[in-house]
Amino acid sequence: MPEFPYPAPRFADDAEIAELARLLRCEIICMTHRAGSGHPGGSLSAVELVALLYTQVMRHDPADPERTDRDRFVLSKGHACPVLYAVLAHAGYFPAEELCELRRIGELLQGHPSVHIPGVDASTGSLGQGLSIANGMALAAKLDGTDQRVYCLLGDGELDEGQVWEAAMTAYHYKLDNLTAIVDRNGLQIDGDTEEVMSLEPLDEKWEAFGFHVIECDGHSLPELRAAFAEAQGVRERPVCLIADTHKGKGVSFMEDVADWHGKAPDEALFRKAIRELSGGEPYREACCLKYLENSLKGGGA
Amino acid sequence: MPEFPYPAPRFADDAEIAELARLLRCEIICMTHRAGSGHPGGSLSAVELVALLYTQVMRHDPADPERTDRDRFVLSKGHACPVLYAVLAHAGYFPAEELCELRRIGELLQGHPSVHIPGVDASTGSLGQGLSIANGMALAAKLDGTDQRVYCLLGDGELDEGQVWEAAMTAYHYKLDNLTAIVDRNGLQIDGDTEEVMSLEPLDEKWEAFGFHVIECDGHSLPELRAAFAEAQGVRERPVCLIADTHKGKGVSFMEDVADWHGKAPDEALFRKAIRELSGGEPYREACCLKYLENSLKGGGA
Amino acid sequence: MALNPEMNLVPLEEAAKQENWQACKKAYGAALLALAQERPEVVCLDADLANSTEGRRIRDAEDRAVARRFFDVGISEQDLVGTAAGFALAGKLPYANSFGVFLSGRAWDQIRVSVCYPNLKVRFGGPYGGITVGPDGSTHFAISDIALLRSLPNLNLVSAADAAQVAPLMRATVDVDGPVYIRMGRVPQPVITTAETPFEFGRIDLYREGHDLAVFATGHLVYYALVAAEELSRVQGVEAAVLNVSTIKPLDVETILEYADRCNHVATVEEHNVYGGLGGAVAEVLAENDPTPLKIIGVRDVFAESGEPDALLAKYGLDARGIYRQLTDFLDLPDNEGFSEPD
Amino acid sequence: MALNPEMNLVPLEEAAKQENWQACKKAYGAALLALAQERPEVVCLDADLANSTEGRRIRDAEDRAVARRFFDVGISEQDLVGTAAGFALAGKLPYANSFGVFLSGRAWDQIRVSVCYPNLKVRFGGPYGGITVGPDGSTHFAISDIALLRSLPNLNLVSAADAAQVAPLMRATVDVDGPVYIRMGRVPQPVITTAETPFEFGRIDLYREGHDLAVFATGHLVYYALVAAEELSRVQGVEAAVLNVSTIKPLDVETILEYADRCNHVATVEEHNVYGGLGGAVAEVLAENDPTPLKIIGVRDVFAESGEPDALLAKYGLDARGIYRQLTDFLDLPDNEGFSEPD
Ligand SMILES: Cc1ncc(C[n+]2csc(CCOP(=O)(O)OP(=O)(O)O)c2C)c(N)n1
Ligand SMILES: Cc1ncc(C[n+]2csc(CCOP(=O)(O)OP(=O)(O)O)c2C)c(N)n1
Ligand SMILES: [Mg+2]
Ligand SMILES: [Mg+2]
Repeated sequence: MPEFPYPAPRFADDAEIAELARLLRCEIICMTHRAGSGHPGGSLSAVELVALLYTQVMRHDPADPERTDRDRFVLSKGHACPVLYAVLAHAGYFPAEELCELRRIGELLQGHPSVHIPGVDASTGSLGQGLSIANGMALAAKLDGTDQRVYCLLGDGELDEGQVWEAAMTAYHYKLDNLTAIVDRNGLQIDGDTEEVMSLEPLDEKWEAFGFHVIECDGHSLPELRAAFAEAQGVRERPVCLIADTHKGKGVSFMEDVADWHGKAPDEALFRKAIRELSGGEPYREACCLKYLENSLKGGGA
Repeated sequence: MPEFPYPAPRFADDAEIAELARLLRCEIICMTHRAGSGHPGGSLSAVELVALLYTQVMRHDPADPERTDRDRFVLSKGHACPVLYAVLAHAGYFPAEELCELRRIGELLQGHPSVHIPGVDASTGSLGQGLSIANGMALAAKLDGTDQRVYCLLGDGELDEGQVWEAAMTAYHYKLDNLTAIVDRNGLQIDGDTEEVMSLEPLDEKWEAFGFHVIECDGHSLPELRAAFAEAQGVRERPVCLIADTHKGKGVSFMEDVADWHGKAPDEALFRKAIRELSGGEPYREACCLKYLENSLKGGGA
Repeated sequence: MALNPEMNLVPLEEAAKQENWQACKKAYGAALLALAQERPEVVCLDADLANSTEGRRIRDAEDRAVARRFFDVGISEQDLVGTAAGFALAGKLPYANSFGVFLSGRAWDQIRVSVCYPNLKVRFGGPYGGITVGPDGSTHFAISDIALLRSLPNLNLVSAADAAQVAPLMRATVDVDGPVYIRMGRVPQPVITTAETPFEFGRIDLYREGHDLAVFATGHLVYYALVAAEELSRVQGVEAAVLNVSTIKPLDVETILEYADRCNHVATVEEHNVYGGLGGAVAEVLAENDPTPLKIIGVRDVFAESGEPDALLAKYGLDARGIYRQLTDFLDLPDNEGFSEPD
Repeated sequence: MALNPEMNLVPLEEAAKQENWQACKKAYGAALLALAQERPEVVCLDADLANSTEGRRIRDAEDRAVARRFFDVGISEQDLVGTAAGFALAGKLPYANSFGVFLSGRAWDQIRVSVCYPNLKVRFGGPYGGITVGPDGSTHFAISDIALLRSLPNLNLVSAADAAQVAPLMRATVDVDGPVYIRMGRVPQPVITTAETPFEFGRIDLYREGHDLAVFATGHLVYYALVAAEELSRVQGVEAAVLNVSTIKPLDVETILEYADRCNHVATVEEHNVYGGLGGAVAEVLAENDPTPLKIIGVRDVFAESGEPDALLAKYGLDARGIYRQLTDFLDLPDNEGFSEPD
């Protein structure tokens, strides 16, 4: 088998990934604005996680999405697909122009992830189902004796779903040390603060009691995330749960930590404001949607 | 409202309950033998628990099963209904003769609990659903400001069902200190040892991490169970999980700790053997099914 | 022929104006609040979607005594239904809400065992029925919910034709002895019924008289069926009776047979898979009682895709034009100019 | 008329002998083991019911390389289906088993989103279909599974007429590109097919020739339908064609229409609710293509009760006598002596 183009050396430098992260945020804002719907909040909270995974952690090959020896990523919190689509487009799984057609009829990018989209490893969107799918992939890798790793990103609110705990038991029972569950601990679900809607704490103790090796870190800190993934890869005989402390809506002032930005697209004015905030250097010019929306941005100062 | 006949003073003495427990075991064996199917193993493991609950712990009135101020019992592990039916019949909810017609067409006692049977508080049999139902009852009591208590008996294998953990979160979130979840920790599910089929340990830590006050005790020791229920009633602001260490098939030598006796009725020879073992004093003569089956027992030495 | 005058419906031109459109779920929230204020036994449960199902109306009620009767169980539909069952067993009247697809499908076994088998008075608020859920896409479309619920003994299934019918429908079912599931749309939709529109639980109502064809529609597609019927009349001279099936189970067999007999051609229209839904129900009734040619109009057994609600209706042949075309095909009417102008 | 000679069936008198009865699930276990031995990509998953679903045949296989491909996920049907989806995405061919009612109903949303939407090659082994589950009672009966599964795009639903048909049916579906659900009975049942009985995925087969009535049956009720047809012939001189619907989805519409046309009267027979099952499927086909009088024979929308399988079949009118009576009613045949002697 040929070498995988990812992990890619050029992203060994955190600054590169930070730039990518800003680009992804830009795309998320553009995509949802253009679509007029979608989930910016939980996409923005997962940007560093997803950016790091797809550049420095996972072995994968955008030119051959079906390569069976690739690592896999299951976006269990499927509503956050804008961040996934953005990173896949950036890696080259499909033309970046597709991002501009998110959620439109007749177009590629569905409102929730579908395996019919190149690079998407599992169909999700009904919360709570992803970790079981990831388990199946991890078990298959064990059966085949490969060193593939499976990553599964869960929302914190999503942990209310019992299936997650069924899957957690299974992962521990089968000693799936090739599996990393990642909780995007942004503290919010739709109806509000997770602790007010349905208490999750002590969350680390829950995962520990379910047999996981738990790592906690700042989900927006690239060095911390790198260390966390390195630690995860060294754990043997048990699955890992990485609880990533994040902020929902991260990077856009008016979205940060605001539950209401869970599943709502920014209107024209707020879109401009968000882009202005995220703007600064060259990379934003690369954002596909921005180009597409250039006219609308004229005079907007982005 | 009139006083409740239960808790009944005559069962203040453990010896009385122990006798009742032996009677219930006898009925369980008779019922399942006569039915030719059913679940003796998990019924026998819960005998002391159920006997104590219905005589000394719960306020209830067999003459008026619909009294709204009664305490409630949800048999989440519905397949163990023989023990529930036996105790209900003994308390007078329906004629004991019904026990002899378990699982027969046109008769009252269904293969799994149904609210259409007097004294049965919830319909169960599809595992994992009972704790949610118990939560609803406990929440209603809180809303009405009554001091009713709700007890829910779960199988240990049943804890594999994610809905149990959904319900556990809800019970903690709403501080349901009028709710006691009881785990019949008999160590077996259908496919074998719980730790071999799907690891549950550390089980106490799981419940603790889900916010429960955990009590562990010998589920066949009446003094320990009494103390446990007393402790449970004193806990404030959080639900209680009583992990009762039990033996599946308890009281019948060849059934004890044997997974295969989960869902199988004893044939004629083993039925006689079981009854012989359980026999000894007068109470067994009270077992309804025994009377019914007297002929078949002639010469059997019971 | 025109709208049935006894039904006091809104003229279709009025109903067509987007500024008059309303979302069923909003009406649901308002009606639920009113019910909760009247009846102390009403409780409301949600699964982290109180803002979408409008259960928030109870949660955020000014009257604290009402607000106390709201319970969020987080994202756990199974627990939602089980908890509602427990409330009902304790004498409360629970309204449990979630997106239709998750309520009916994620918690199906709980609806079956915890609620239907004991025949409990639990009410389910199931908005987001059909594909007009829109851009969220296939994972969020409820196109099997009628099939799933219809197969459950004891369950009563009602479906609101528009936002104005939600409150009457809730009032009509509040005391039904057993579980009731209320199917509703997500987005603002045309309103055709009024406060004077007669309504009865279990009854199919004639909204448009006709003798050439009987169209049984449910949900907001009743409106589109009416528009299609007008066009049929205008262009083809064919008069279609249009009937609103607001109770899908138990089904008003008598009315179905009456109109099948009268019209000799029957069609059903629903935002649901063509397998097992209203079409299936009507097919069963007809085949067993009075075999009559039937056209089942719905989603043709595919996972539909993301898109705007109106675009989706058009793509899957469920807007007025799509219904019209399928009906002309069904009746073997000549190719024609129907809907040739922009609607 | 008699059994269709081309089908090489077992004579009914032979099939009637209880000592010849076999349980589908046993055949499933044996066939699964054979498949697993042949194909290294086969994996088997169970949810604490490996002894009942016969998944234990893989678990306990002597060949360690086969036994390693068994996975118990404990009592968690949702996780069962999700894990199977993951296996399929990783190139394995998973067979996931549980009692039909829990598999189809407790994990419906997982079957929908994790499996059907991506159209994965997951196979579901669903024994304990119908009410002949017996004394366990209503909570364990699968009388909605056909309705639930039929409403899912991409899903293929097959149903074994007897134990001998399980292996051919599994072989015929092993390479189907998409999910396959295999519905089976629990208890030993008459065996009517043989190794020489032709079988094809997606085809309805004629088991008994007749021109007065076409009876489409599925599962082991095919046998009872054949017995009822014999009695109809003997007592009433009515010749019923009996057809085995071993593939419920996709449905062999052509054959249904061919026999509806030939016989002018159609009946369906299934261990399932009369709403939304095989009867509903056939009703849809007939009503849309060739309206024909239909009698749907099944469980009449009730939660049935505990009892022995044969007693239940008798009570709910699904044994040969019950089918016979419902067919004579349907055809308006005179009250008669059919089945007057003990069968
Ligand atoms: C089974 C299911 N129930 C409900 C929903 C609706 N829903 C979509 S996102 C969401 C909240 C998710 O919160 P969280 O997991 O914390 O995600 P994040 O904050 O990362 O966006 C809900 C309830 C769903 N998609 N699936
Ligand atoms: C949802 C569901 N899945 C599967 C079953 C079949 N089943 C009945 S009992 C049982 C094992 C229960 O084990 P446990 O909870 O430990 O009960 P106990 O040992 O106390 O009898 C299983 C899998 C069921 N009744 N419900
Ligand atoms: Mg969150
Ligand atoms: Mg156990």
